[in-house]
Amino acid sequence: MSETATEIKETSPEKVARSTGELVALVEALIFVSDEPITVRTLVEIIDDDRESIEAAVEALREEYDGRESGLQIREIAGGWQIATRTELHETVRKFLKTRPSAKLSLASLETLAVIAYKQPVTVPEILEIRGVQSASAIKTLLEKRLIVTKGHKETVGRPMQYGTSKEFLIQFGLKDLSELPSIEDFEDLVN
Amino acid sequence: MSETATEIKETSPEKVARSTGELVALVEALIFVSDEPITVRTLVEIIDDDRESIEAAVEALREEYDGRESGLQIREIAGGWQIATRTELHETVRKFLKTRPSAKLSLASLETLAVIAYKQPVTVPEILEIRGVQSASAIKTLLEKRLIVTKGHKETVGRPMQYGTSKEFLIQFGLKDLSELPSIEDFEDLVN
Amino acid sequence: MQEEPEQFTFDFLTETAEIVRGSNDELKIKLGEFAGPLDLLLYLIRQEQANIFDIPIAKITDEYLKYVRLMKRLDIAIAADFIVMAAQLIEIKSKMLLPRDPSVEEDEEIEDPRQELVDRLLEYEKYKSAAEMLYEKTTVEQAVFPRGKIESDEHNAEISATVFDLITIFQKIVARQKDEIQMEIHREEISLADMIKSLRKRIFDAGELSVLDFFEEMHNRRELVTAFIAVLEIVRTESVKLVQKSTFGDIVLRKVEAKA
Repeated sequence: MSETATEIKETSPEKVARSTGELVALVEALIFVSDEPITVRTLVEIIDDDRESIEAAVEALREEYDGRESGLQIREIAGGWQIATRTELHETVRKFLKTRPSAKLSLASLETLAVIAYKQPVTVPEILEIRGVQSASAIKTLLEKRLIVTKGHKETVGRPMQYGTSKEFLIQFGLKDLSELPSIEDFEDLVN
Repeated sequence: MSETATEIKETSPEKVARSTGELVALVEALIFVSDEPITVRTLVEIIDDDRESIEAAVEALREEYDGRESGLQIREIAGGWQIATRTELHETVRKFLKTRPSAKLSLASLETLAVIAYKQPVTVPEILEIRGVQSASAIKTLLEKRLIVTKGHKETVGRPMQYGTSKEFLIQFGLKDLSELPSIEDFEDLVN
Repeated sequence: MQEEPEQFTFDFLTETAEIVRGSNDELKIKLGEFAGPLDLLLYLIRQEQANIFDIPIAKITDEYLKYVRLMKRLDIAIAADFIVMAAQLIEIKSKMLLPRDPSVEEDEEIEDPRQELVDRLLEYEKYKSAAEMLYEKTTVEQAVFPRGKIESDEHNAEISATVFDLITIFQKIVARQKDEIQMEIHREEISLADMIKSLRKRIFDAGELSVLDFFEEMHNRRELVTAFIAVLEIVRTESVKLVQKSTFGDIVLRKVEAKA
């Protein structure tokens, strides 16, 4: 293809000659936004320039990343190119990833939390009644994340433990107090 | 920053003195791996260095990105830092991602959003007062797009729900924080 | 409103409007663009090149009513708020025509009947400009792209859909099923265990399955409820996750690939 590129091949008239700098910038942006390692072939196709120039741009980019004291590297993997953090920094990166909020709750946990928030104080059998499925592991998760707290036993058969939301719950959901929780009625007007 | 670093400040014994280059690399790696804008506070916490040094590192990094003919930029958004592609490259990037500019908000939704952004926390009747037209479906759209959030009930007749803008709003509109919005009075001058 | 003079009542259907230019569709689009009655009023004032502090109320009212009538003719759903504004305009217009109360001193401040409307228009126009500013900001922002997915995102990605999303979809289907008149087919009631079993097989065979498609296969509400619980259960107990491609888009059940 690089041989043919220098030939006449002026099929696309809009094709503008790009400087190496421009090509490097485009290559960098495309590698950056790609979910998977991006192949030179794809780069050629998208940037619509000849393979030789693209390969040179990738090489220039790699050298640039290696040259500066960077936290990132350009690397070839599975036949494509990707940006990744430098190996030496893994300790800190891992530390960050670990602390990163699993604030994202699983669906089961979110559902259970919603039931507890709106029905508190509520017992495990009552949650089961509403959700139709066991919620034991979700409750465990929510307790671990301190989003819910125990609220004493319910004076009924078996004296089951009751649960309610915690102060942490209010903080994480940006609520001053429980009365700030929107009710179903609040959205009724919007839906119709 | 280096002044404080050389001071006694040896509270955490494991803390090792890091060169500016190392800090910049760490900051770059962390901004890159974070899936949302990362705050200086989190950077300070994870890298475990003083705030001043971290801020200087972020600044150095930003200058570096601006300095080289790069496809990427470091920018402050929604209270944190993020790496993103440069605006000028959007055509090629979009061609690769096969995305079209996402569905634009309707005029009604944009107006409603403007009222909410400037008047928050604001209720539905208050929005009606300004816009002169029912805004229920616009509010629903904005909630669905997560551009606005509920902000508790207003302690007035009927306890109407109040709305405000979300973090997603800042991200989608490229704002550091709400104070970056021009003052509403500025539009007054513009109008007359 | 009761002393409203005869000549200011309008029959929305018979009066002809002269503003028709181009095709109906074109106009329809144009009319649909008005975000509300204040928006329409501002447009008319600007068209007349009138001073907002001295609105020629009779003329503007006529124009306004023409537009509303036209909207009606073109079958554009007219928000009640447009009609309310029409009534207000007519009221202001009639007040302007009332002879001055001779008992009022010459130099005494008489409140202009238009004042309240002017204040509202000025206030509204600020937010209209702010909306334009937001539009520009989001247009610029759409030219900026964040990085693609990297490996570490996966570890964190439990579920991006909220309960609200799932419930919304569920409610939608229940409502749709309610509308459909269906032949009552007596079929064996499918148990939750069987439902989970067949769901599991389908996800693991195909790799992923649209929740919406799965729900739509159900024949009655009872089955639908069982299907819904089966989805929740399989997400909780199996290496299956819920993935939503866009807010309020379809939710897909996807097999989680075992990590080496």
